[in-house]
Amino acid sequence: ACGKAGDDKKDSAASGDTKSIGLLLPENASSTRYESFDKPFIEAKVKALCGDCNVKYSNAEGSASKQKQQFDTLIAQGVKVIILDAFDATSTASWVKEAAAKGVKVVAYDRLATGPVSAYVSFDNEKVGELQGEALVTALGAKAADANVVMINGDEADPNAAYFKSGAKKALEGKVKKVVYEASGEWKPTVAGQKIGTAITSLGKDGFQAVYSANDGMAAAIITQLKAAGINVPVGGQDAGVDAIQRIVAGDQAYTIYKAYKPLADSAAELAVNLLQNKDIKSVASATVDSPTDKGIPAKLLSPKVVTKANIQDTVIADGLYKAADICTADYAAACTAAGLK
Amino acid sequence: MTGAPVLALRGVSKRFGAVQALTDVHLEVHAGEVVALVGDNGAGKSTLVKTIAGVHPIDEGSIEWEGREVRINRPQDAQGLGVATVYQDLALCDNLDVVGNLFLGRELKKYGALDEVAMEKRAKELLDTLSIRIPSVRIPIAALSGGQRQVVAIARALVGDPKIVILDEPTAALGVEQTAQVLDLVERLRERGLGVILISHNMADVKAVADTVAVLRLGRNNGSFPVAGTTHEEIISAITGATENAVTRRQARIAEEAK
Amino acid sequence: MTGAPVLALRGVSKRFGAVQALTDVHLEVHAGEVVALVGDNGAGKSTLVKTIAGVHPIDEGSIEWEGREVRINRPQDAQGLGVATVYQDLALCDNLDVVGNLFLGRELKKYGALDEVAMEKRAKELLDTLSIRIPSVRIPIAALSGGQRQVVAIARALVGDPKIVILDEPTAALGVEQTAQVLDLVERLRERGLGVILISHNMADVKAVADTVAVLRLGRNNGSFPVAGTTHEEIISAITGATENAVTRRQARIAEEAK
Amino acid sequence: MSTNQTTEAPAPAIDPRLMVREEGFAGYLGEFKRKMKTGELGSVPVVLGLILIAAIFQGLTGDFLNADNLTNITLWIAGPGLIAVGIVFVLLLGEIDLSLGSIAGVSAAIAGVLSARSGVNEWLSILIALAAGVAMGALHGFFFAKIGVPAFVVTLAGLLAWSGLQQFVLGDKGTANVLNDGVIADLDHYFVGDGDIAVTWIFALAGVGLFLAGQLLDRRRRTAAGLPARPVSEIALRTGVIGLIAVAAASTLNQSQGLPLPLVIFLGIVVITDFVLRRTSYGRQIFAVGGGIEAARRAGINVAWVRISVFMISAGMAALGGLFIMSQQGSADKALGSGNVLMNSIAAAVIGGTSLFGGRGKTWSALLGILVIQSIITGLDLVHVNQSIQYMITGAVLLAAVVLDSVSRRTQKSSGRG
Amino acid sequence: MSTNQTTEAPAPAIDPRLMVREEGFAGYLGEFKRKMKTGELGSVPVVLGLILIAAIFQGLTGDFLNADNLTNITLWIAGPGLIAVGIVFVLLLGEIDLSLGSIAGVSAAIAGVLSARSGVNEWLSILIALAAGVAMGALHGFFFAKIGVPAFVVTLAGLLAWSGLQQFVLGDKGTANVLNDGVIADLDHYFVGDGDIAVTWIFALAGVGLFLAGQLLDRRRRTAAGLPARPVSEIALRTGVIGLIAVAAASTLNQSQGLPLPLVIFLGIVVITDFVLRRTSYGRQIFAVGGGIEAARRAGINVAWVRISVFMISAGMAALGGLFIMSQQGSADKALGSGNVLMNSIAAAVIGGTSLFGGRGKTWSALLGILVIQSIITGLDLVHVNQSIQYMITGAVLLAAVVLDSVSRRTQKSSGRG
Ligand SMILES: Nc1ncnc2c1ncn2[C@@H]1O[C@H](COP(=O)(O)OP(=O)(O)OP(=O)(O)O)[C@@H](O)[C@H]1O
Ligand SMILES: Nc1ncnc2c1ncn2[C@@H]1O[C@H](COP(=O)(O)OP(=O)(O)OP(=O)(O)O)[C@@H](O)[C@H]1O
Ligand SMILES: O[C@@H]1[C@@H](O)[C@H](O)OC[C@H]1O
Ligand SMILES: [Mg+2]
Ligand SMILES: [Mg+2]
Repeated sequence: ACGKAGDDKKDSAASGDTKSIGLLLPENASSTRYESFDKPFIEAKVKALCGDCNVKYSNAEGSASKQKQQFDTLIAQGVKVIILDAFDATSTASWVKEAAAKGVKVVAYDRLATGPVSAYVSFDNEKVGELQGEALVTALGAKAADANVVMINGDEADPNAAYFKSGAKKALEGKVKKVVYEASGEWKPTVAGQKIGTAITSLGKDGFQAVYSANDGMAAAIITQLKAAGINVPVGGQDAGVDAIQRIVAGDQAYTIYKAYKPLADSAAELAVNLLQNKDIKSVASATVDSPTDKGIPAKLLSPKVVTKANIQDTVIADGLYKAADICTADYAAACTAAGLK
Repeated sequence: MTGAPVLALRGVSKRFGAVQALTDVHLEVHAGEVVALVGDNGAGKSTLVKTIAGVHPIDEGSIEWEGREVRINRPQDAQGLGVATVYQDLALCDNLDVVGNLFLGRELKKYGALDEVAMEKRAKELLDTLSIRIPSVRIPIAALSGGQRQVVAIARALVGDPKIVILDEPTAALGVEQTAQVLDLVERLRERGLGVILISHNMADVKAVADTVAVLRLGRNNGSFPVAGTTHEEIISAITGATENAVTRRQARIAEEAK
Repeated sequence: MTGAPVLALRGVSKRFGAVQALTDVHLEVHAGEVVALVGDNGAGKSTLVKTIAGVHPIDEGSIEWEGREVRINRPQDAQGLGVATVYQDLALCDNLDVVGNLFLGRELKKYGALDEVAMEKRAKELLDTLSIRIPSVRIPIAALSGGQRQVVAIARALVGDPKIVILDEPTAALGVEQTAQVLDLVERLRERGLGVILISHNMADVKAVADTVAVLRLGRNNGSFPVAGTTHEEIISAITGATENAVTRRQARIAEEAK
Repeated sequence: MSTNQTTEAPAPAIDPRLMVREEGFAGYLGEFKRKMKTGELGSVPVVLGLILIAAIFQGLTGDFLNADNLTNITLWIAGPGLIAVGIVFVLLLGEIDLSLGSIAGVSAAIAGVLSARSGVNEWLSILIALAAGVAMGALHGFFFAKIGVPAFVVTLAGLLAWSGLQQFVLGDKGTANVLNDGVIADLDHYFVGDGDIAVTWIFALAGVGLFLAGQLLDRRRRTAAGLPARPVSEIALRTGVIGLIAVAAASTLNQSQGLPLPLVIFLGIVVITDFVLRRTSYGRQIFAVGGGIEAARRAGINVAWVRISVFMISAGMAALGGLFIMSQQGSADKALGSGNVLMNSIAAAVIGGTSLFGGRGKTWSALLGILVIQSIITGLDLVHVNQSIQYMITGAVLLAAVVLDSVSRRTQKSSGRG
Repeated sequence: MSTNQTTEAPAPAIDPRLMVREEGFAGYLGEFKRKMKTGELGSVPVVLGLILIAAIFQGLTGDFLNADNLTNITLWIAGPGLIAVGIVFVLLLGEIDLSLGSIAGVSAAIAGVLSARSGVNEWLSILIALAAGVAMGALHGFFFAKIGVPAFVVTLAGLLAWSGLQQFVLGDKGTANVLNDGVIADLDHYFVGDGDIAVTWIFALAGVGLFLAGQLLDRRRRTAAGLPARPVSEIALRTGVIGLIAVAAASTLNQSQGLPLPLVIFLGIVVITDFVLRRTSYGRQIFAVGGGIEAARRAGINVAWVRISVFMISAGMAALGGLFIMSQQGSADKALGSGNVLMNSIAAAVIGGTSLFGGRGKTWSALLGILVIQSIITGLDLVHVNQSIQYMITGAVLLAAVVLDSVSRRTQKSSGRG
């Protein structure tokens, strides 16, 4: 043999970029959170911590294969720290290992990526489901024990959907009478709307007393269909989209789950900058978690919150997620005044 | 022929990729004149017709219409001038029925909507004059026999009000009776003062109805003759480019064998 | 003719939707015999050819091959028996070049791969015997003139080793020279002991090469004549179904005018 | 060889080979049987398929034929059905438009953002959304017809670009709610005459009456012109069948909430577009271009304009369809129009009998096809099995629905001419 | 009217209207110029487009032409590129196969579940996965060719059913990981000769040598048979261009990790399928069926078998492509093969120059087209702009890449015959 490939590689920019942080988010169609909150918050915090650092962002659009390409592209660009919200957390073991071999550090974000990640920041997705279930029980109040519930779950192709479902079931078990109808809304509002329409057909208008919707987008369609059929039962979602807050203000939707994106994003940015500058991370990620492949990963775990009409002011508005004006458009002005939002 | 020609081609050339299909071709057609355009297979007759009809714009040369130079870039241009063309490949829409094809682009209407009844009636009349029998004028073109399709294409050219009618081998697929009808038709067109360009490989038909014969050979003019006073043989040797050819050889051999 | 016919149709009928295209048709072809199949436009000639070639299976009746009854449901069946057909609509693949079309389904090979050089050489030879000039045998069929296409279709029928050759209006688009070559070809085929079915509207050609003339009229047999001893007029009146028709009328009128 | 020859009288006016149908009802039946054998049944197999699907799901769940469910189905077909109408136009040209889902999404996004966030008048918002859709279609048409880029690629580029635009328009906030009780909300929720049962009956009977009048008028004109015309018995039979369907539909709808606005609009558009395609020069031109571009061009048709306008129509229909989907789901979001929306609409057009290869089809096929598809989807939802199993069954049923049609068309396969 | 007539000598053997190219290099240049004008440039516009894309992204980011990035691109094109090769076969028939993404997904799911969860030997798992893919293709082919259901509908049903099957096979656990250092892992990660730079050079030079030998041999046979042959100068030029590309590619790859296995396999399959299509009877039959089904049928071709086999090939390629995608992402998940995978592959085939209407194309277009698409995707990933803007840019660049080709083809538009 006359030599190994890459032997004569010059020390180009590609072999070390100390000013860039990679950010990989999983999708952008089924939820508005990623590009509305996660990305801008992280960018802002990185800027604040390190003035001449920049964030190189890509979105995988729901494809593990695309995300792997974006991951490798960042490495080819010389990025040394990557914040990774894995589309499919179970498939990342080999990616992270390869990256580690090249001296690239990975912060697992939101979903716990497998492989030797340097740190993890997240909400507990099972916990999200539990909160959803509990909030639904609360919304039902005294009627809970006799209530039949319809569940419109997320897409079976999304691993998170299974956590939400099992968490919610855990919370509903024993507190409500029965889950009488269960279907996948595929994270698509139109599909969810039609599922609820057929649920009404097969159960009858009085056949159920509450609807669990795995997220807000689907809840919008479900509520539309219920209204058209003249049914008024509690419906809840997750993501705290502005449209969902509006529906909560108007009394159409019972609750949503607010994952406090800002603290989440801030912690991730801090971890990434510290890793980049070879500073300590234990101060930020004081807990530890185990993934299927690795043990004792430094972690920071945040709790999601339930948002109802009662605490809109104290959560999403207080956190600066929305201004009251965003929520109180002409169509909702009256309801806003009634709810006391400002 | 007196007066300016209705149509005149001056030095027309046309190339397809690496093939020079027409080189410096001249042609004149007067009102009330039947010009037969003859030539061997691949001589460029259909290509010439298509340049006049606007299917292929010419590369070089010019086209004059009633003495004025015109540009014919699209079929609409030719139709606007008053050129009606029956193509060798017929160019009918297989999915439309006979009536639909006959009136395509010139539909009869009533209150803005298609007047199917009037069109169907007129279609039957047109086809009757060409003595063709078609099972139904509501049958799609794809279901017709070769000759039936050809007659539909010819009838199409009569639906407007053209000044020049171009017929590219109109009787190729026709039976004896239908051929006779088409020759009659050509004569009627001449009597109405129209110019006619008739392409045919059948010398008997050419001699029967044409006034002038223009010969193309390998994409170039190879003579133009008044029909009266020119023999079969003269025309054929202009077409084949030789007095000794397969036709004469065949005739000689048959004469030989008959002995 | 002596001996059993190579091909015999017995009481064949064929229907398309609401159109009864063939009714109870009989036809026999012997080895070394040229049968001319004539009839008006839409008489059912091409339909009959297609039933023999396996394009449309027959609805009723039977087909006999060398005395045995056979079923012809697909073109492969007919080809397997030894029927080569030149269709009126040519049926060439527009996207393939001349060589590709000539050898389609019967490619020449070398070590399992196509032998393009051998095919190209053979293609040139075949086309030369039919005295057609084509700019290049590597040009796609879509770029050929009407006559050039027709010659390619005829040449196709000669690749292979058929017992019966069917030619549906083979000379319709051909020039005088090429027509003569095709008639020569038909005679050569007869000499080699093949049966030939020739469809034509040209009575002169029919009389020149056919042994027998079979007439179809409106989808039914309307007579079968030995060529020798039958006049033009007799055949034409069998075709048109009347002694008084457009052809005779036209002739009469021209005679009248000539006076 | 024998020499026998028949000399006949001069040609009769009607071709003797054309099998003329017997007069009266018996003839009608005979013709039907023949068509059944040779596979010229038109929409009959699809309708049979639809009946079969309904019967199966009714048997499995007992809920399928319930008036509320059927009303739901009529509500849900409007959006994808309108997109399918647009698809029919494009398919008639022998082309495809992959961008229609995205255009539906952009249109909804524009209408939603303008009306709900910027406070623009709702009618004006709708108008702007539709105009934007038509403009996108014009752009596709331009690149296709004038520059010569294959429609597949142009509209694939559109699919991507417009879905980017959709996200851009919706912006950070992501989703725009439909205004409460506004025009867009009504698209899905309003019942004509506020559910008055008389309105439904008037619509149904007027429709049947108009059909009958049209048929009789046509018959009179044809007879007057000496052309063969439909026998009265056949007209009676056809009117009877249509009348039956109309009465059944009306009484079912009235058992639920009355006559849904989306159904009226969708049916109205199908009727109008059907008229345009079959009874105007423009429609004839579309068929001609789809049947053979070169023949159409030589006939002097402005092929480029026909193509551009068809892409404008398809995009306009998609934009309108997007508004119906938006109304149905109560919001315009980033996912609206993505996923299976486009495929379902194309499948609807094809199942209904429109050819993918141009020149054959009608807008009624959009209605029939989308009914088949929505019935499968809704039926499976009623059965509510696992999502993965549902996918498999949907695939199988879709195939089965078309197999019936394909088998009946088999014998009819054309085999070239000559 | 004048009477002038030329009598010529008997017909010469070569048609005088065919413009014969001048001998030597000058003639080659002249021919090139003429082709440039009349738009017969073949792949040249696409290659130019590719160069343009590379130049733009290199200018924007400075990283595009970096050896690691180019190596990455060669790794990533294998999966969708193989699917695109299958698409080319289907497009040659003038048909479409919508199921290929799902088939890639099922194949990966089967291989993953068998090898990682059930402990089946990895080679056997791969074999079973591929066989399953081919079987699904055979099923599609059967319904299309024998029952007569339009391919669009059959494969749409397949798209749904097989993606249901994929989810079903993966089950509740959802994702199956690729075995560490196994065969499937190697599909993406192995570098031939473990990154020995000599191996890359040997491959590159052997390829160029074989090309040159083939050209010279062909020339000899043609000259011997008295047929026109390519001049030596032209052969030299072509070999030179190909040699240049090969050398550039080899040295770039060696700057990174050497010769990637996926590139070798993908190129190998393109070469083999190209041979099958252009140099075997079977390939000729595919073109014939795609160019005119009736003419093919009358030529005695077994049309049904050609159709079925083509759907088997496309499904087999997709199954193989699925394994490459699986290797690349490190797992088989429920979303593998969904989303844009199919559209990208179809677009690749079309951008590369394969016609959507049948009878025109080659498998090299899959390679060229997927290079264009992956370059756009990777380039935009390097630029890191907003998602919605990325969509719009992708659409625009896709369109631009094809506009170049379409404009150059414009003058060449055929206009019927006769
Ligand atoms: N679209 C085209 N592309 C390339 N070459 C063409 C095209 N159309 C015609 N040609 C060539 O131009 C020449 C003239 O063809 P044309 O059809 O005009 O002949 P023609 O005189 O009508 O012959 P025929 O009597 O056989 O119909 C032929 O050699 C043909 O191959
Ligand atoms: N596929 C088809 N569908 C319906 N009718 C058809 C079909 N093919 C042929 N016909 C009808 O059958 C009759 C016979 O047609 P055919 O093509 O056999 O006539 P032909 O004798 O070859 O006439 P020509 O001399 O004009 O070629 C015609 O009336 C034609 O309309
Ligand atoms: O926030 C949710 C996300 O976690 C899930 O994966 O996709 C749907 C979203 O609503
Ligand atoms: Mg011609
Ligand atoms: Mg015929």
